[in-house]
Formats: sequence, structure tokens, C-alpha cells
Amino acid sequence: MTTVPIGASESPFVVRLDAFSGPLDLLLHLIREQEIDIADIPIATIADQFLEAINELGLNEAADYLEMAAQLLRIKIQLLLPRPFDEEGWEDPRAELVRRLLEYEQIREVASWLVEQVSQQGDRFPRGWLPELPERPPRPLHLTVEDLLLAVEQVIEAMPEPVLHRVVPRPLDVEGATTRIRALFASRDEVNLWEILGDGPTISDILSSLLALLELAKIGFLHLAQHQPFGSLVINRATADPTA
Amino acid sequence: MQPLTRLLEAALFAAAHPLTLADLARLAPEASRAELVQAVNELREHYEQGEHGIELLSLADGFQVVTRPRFAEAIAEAQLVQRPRKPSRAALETLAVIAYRQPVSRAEIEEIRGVNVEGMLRSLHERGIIEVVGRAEGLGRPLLYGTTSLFLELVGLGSQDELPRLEELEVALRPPTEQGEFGEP
Amino acid sequence: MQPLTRLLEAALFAAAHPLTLADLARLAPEASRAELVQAVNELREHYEQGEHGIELLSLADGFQVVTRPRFAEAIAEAQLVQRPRKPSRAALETLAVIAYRQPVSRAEIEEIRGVNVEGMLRSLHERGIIEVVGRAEGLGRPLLYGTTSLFLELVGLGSQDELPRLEELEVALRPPTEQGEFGEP
Repeated sequence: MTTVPIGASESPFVVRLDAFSGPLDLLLHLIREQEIDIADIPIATIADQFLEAINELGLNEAADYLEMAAQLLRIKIQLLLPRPFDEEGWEDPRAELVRRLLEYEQIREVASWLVEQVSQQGDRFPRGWLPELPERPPRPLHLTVEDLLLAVEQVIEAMPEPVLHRVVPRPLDVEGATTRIRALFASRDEVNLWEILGDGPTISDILSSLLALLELAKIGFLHLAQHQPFGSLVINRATADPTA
Repeated sequence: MQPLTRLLEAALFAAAHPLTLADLARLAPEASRAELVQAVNELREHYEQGEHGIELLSLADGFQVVTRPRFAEAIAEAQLVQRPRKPSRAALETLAVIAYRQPVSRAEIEEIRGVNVEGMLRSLHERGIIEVVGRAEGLGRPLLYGTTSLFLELVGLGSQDELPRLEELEVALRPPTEQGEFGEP
Repeated sequence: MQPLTRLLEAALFAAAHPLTLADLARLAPEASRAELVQAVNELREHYEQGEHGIELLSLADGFQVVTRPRFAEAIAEAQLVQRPRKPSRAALETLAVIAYRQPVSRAEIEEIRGVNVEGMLRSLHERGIIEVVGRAEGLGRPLLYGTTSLFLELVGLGSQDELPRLEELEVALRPPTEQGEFGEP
């Protein structure tokens, strides 16, 4: 998407890294700097300048800026589409962007005012040192239900992985599979693998069953046989079962 | 100074943070509201007329004694005070949105500022500058944020009403309602 | 008050510690030692004669402005000195788990939060926000914790039932199910 050659043009604006608090700030800067009529933004030009700017600023990895870049390109394309003959029903694709820009510009102005306020207030020092009081009770707590709810969400978000994982996928259950296999052999002497696995086995069912079979074969409870390559596995009850 | 004013001064010194009228009423339960207000004014005027190095400020829905700005540099120069870190511009933009739109959800703030503010909200909340004031109706019932009295303290306002009225701003919001307003591309 | 006295008052007020004569010399490098002492005395007398609620003391560690002792009781009574503090995020998270999962053991809380909460439980217990409500069956018969009426008072609820019901959160906060369900490894 970086179709704009880096440094190919003389930028009409001087930009500094971290000088912008977001994509809207950068966009407004481009518009105001060039005294562009906000009601009639030349989207194609501005979109190119925006892309160039985020490239130069090294902002092209910031999702917020890329999202705005994509939006500008979308508007650019919409403006290229043929319009209906009567322009009655035509909606300027820039309208929503202009609304957001104006709204943001207002917030930006309030923020500038707050910067001034904070700076003035920073020159008024509160009392800096309080002598130790004889006995100091614990400070009263300020606690709200809302804070508690926020905390609940944070707990859920931060829950350690193992807790989340243990609920969903079943771990290998060799013991359960062993019990199941022993039960199948209670009434019969030969069983095939599919009967052991049952309907719709999961990966962990299959692995658990195979491990159980191997374990049972090892202790001599059953024999495993495959009469031809790729043939089905025949599982026989061992005649002399030491564990029986 | 009358006795109530003296008590008030002692309390404002001891607390080192803004005290509301409710706080002062707890301090002097027998005094009427009018008497408390009068005592506050007496103290304020005393600091004015006596040309003190300190002043009484209406701050964050309360009152606080602070040093006069003109002494800030000398005091900071002598390294007697560690100046607090100023909030970033991005933080103040976020606070501006919250101050004017509260109660406001994270999604609304992000729509207006055009950036992700998750980490910012968390940090402002942890510092007590904003608080969760409720939950919106609708999908996911998102948390709604508002500013606290600490915000007023930070930006040196007596109350929420002292924020500039949006109509007074240079950039008055002109909602682009009429589509005809926009020229041709 | 002369200008030096005003600067002195501001500095004594704002400084993070009592000020020595050396500190004052750094504050006003152009003033002589005699002038500094004179300013200190002017401020002291001003507080005396004006019948202020505060006074200037020169103690071993330096000059300091303090509230007059006779007001101490009323100020302590009104609990104005220490501003209410927001519990830390870690404390709130622990409290949230206890509020929604009580009665709950320390091991369960630690499993959900993924961190050691021993010190946190002690501090919440000392403040009277949680209490021991019983002992679990099973190995070691661990203590079970629950929230107290002070907790309800702090969050402004009449009873535990008024805690917002959060079906989805309660499910999510459910501790990992009984061992049996997972089978033995």
C-alpha cells in the first residue's frame, strides 16, 4: 500500500515523530496547514500526503493510522465511482469524515486549554510535608460497585492459561479408556478398534485408547494383531491373564 | 481571625488536599453553612490582603491552600519540591472527551479520538483521574467512564461547570447536516 | 509581609521536609543570613499576632509550619487528614473474586488470579473488609473467606443480594471443576 515514493516530494509541512496524538490529529494538521476548505477536502491529494506522512514518521506500523489510511483510500475510490444523474440521492462519501474531523478539532481545542490549565496548576504547590501524627488509623477506602465490576473483568482477562484450558479440551484419559476396554472384554474375547473408539472420537480419545491398549497388551491382558498391512487391528483377550 | 477561621486554616493545612463544605461541616458541626462560607472568605481575604505567599483556592468542589504561582520557580530551583509529571497531550485529549461526554464508553472515546485508548483508560483509572460510573445498555453492557474530583484538581478547576462551554470554543461544532453544504470533489 | 517573607512562607508550605537555614539560603541566594533570620521571625510573629490556626516552629531538623495543637482533636475527629484511598487493582481483583465466589479458600483465589494472595488477604482482613467464614472439608481444612458488612457499606449496598448479578462472570469465575471430571492423568 506504500505506493508513495519515500521522500519523493517536498513536504509542505514539517512533521515530527510523536507530534501527533492520532490519525485525526495528523489529518487535521495536513488540512489546516494547507488552508484546505474542510467542507471540500481533495481526498486524493490528502490521502497521498497522509500515506507519505505516516511512512516518514515511522507510524506505518500503528494500526490506528493504517485504519485511517484505508478509510481515506476507500473514500477516494467511492468518489471515482459514477454518480447518479440526478444528484438528489447522492451522499458525499466525505461527509462522515468531515463530521469526525470537526468533532475532533473541538476536542483538540479543549485539550489545548487543559494543557494551559495543567501548566498553571502545576505552579501551585500543595502542602508538601505533613508531620507524623501520633497514631494514624488506616486510610478510609473509596470503593464502588463499578470498580468491583471492572476488577471482575480484569480477573477474567488475566486468568492464567491453565485454568482456561483445563475447562475446554479434555486431557488424555488413559485410565478411563482402560476401564472402557476392560468392560468391553467382560463379555467377549475379541473386539475391533472402532468399537473401542466409539462414535466420533476426538484426538485425545484416540490417543487415550491407543495408550490404554498398549498398556493392557504390555501387562498381558490382551493381544494385538494385524493380519494384513493396513488391515484392521484385531484385539484378543489373552488366554492367560495374570491380572484377571 | 475569628476562631472558626483559625480552625479552618489548621484543617486546610493538615489535610493537604481540597476540603469540601461537607468536610468542613464535619469539622465544626455547630457552625451553619453560612458561617462556614464566611470563614472561608475571611481566610481567603486574609491571604490576599496580608500579601501572603499562599492563597486559598476553590478547587475540585472544595477549598485548598496552595502556594502562589509566582514563587514556583524559586522553590523548584532550590529543589524543595518535586514538580509532578504533567499528563501527556493524548491523556488530556482523552480526558477532554470524557469530561464533556460523560458517562461515555471506551468505544465512543475511540470513535472521537480515532485511536485505541484501552491502555490509556486503564492508567487514568488507576491514578484515580477517571472512574467507572456505570454500564451502558446493549451488547456487552460496556463500562461507562466519568471524571473524578482528582481530574478537577489536576486541571485546577473549582467545579465541572468551569470547563469552557463548547459554544465558546473557536471551533464551534457545525454538524454537517445538509449534504448540499459540501462542494463537489 | 516583605517579599522575602512571602517566598519563605510559600517554600515552608510546599517543601517536602523541614527547611534548614542552608535550604533557605539556596532558596534566596541574594539574601544575607541576617535577612533570612529576620524573615523567619517576621513570619513567626505574623502567625502569632494574627491569631492563625498555624504556627512556625524551629525544631532540630529545621523550620516548619504546623497546625496548632489545640485544633488537632477536631481535625482528627473529622477524619480530614487522610483522603480516602482507592484500593489497588490487585486488592480490587481479589475482593471481586471473594465477593462473587464466597465462601472461598485462599487456594481457589490463587488459582483464579494466578498470583499469591497471602499478604493481600491479611491486609483486607485487617481492614475488616473480609472475614473467615468457615473451613473447607478436605486436606488441611483450609480457611474460607467471605466479605463483611463493612464491605457492603463501602460499596454502598444494603445486602450481598444487591451485588449485580453477572451470570457470565459468575461462570467465568467458577473455579476449575472437581478433579474427577478430568480423570487421572
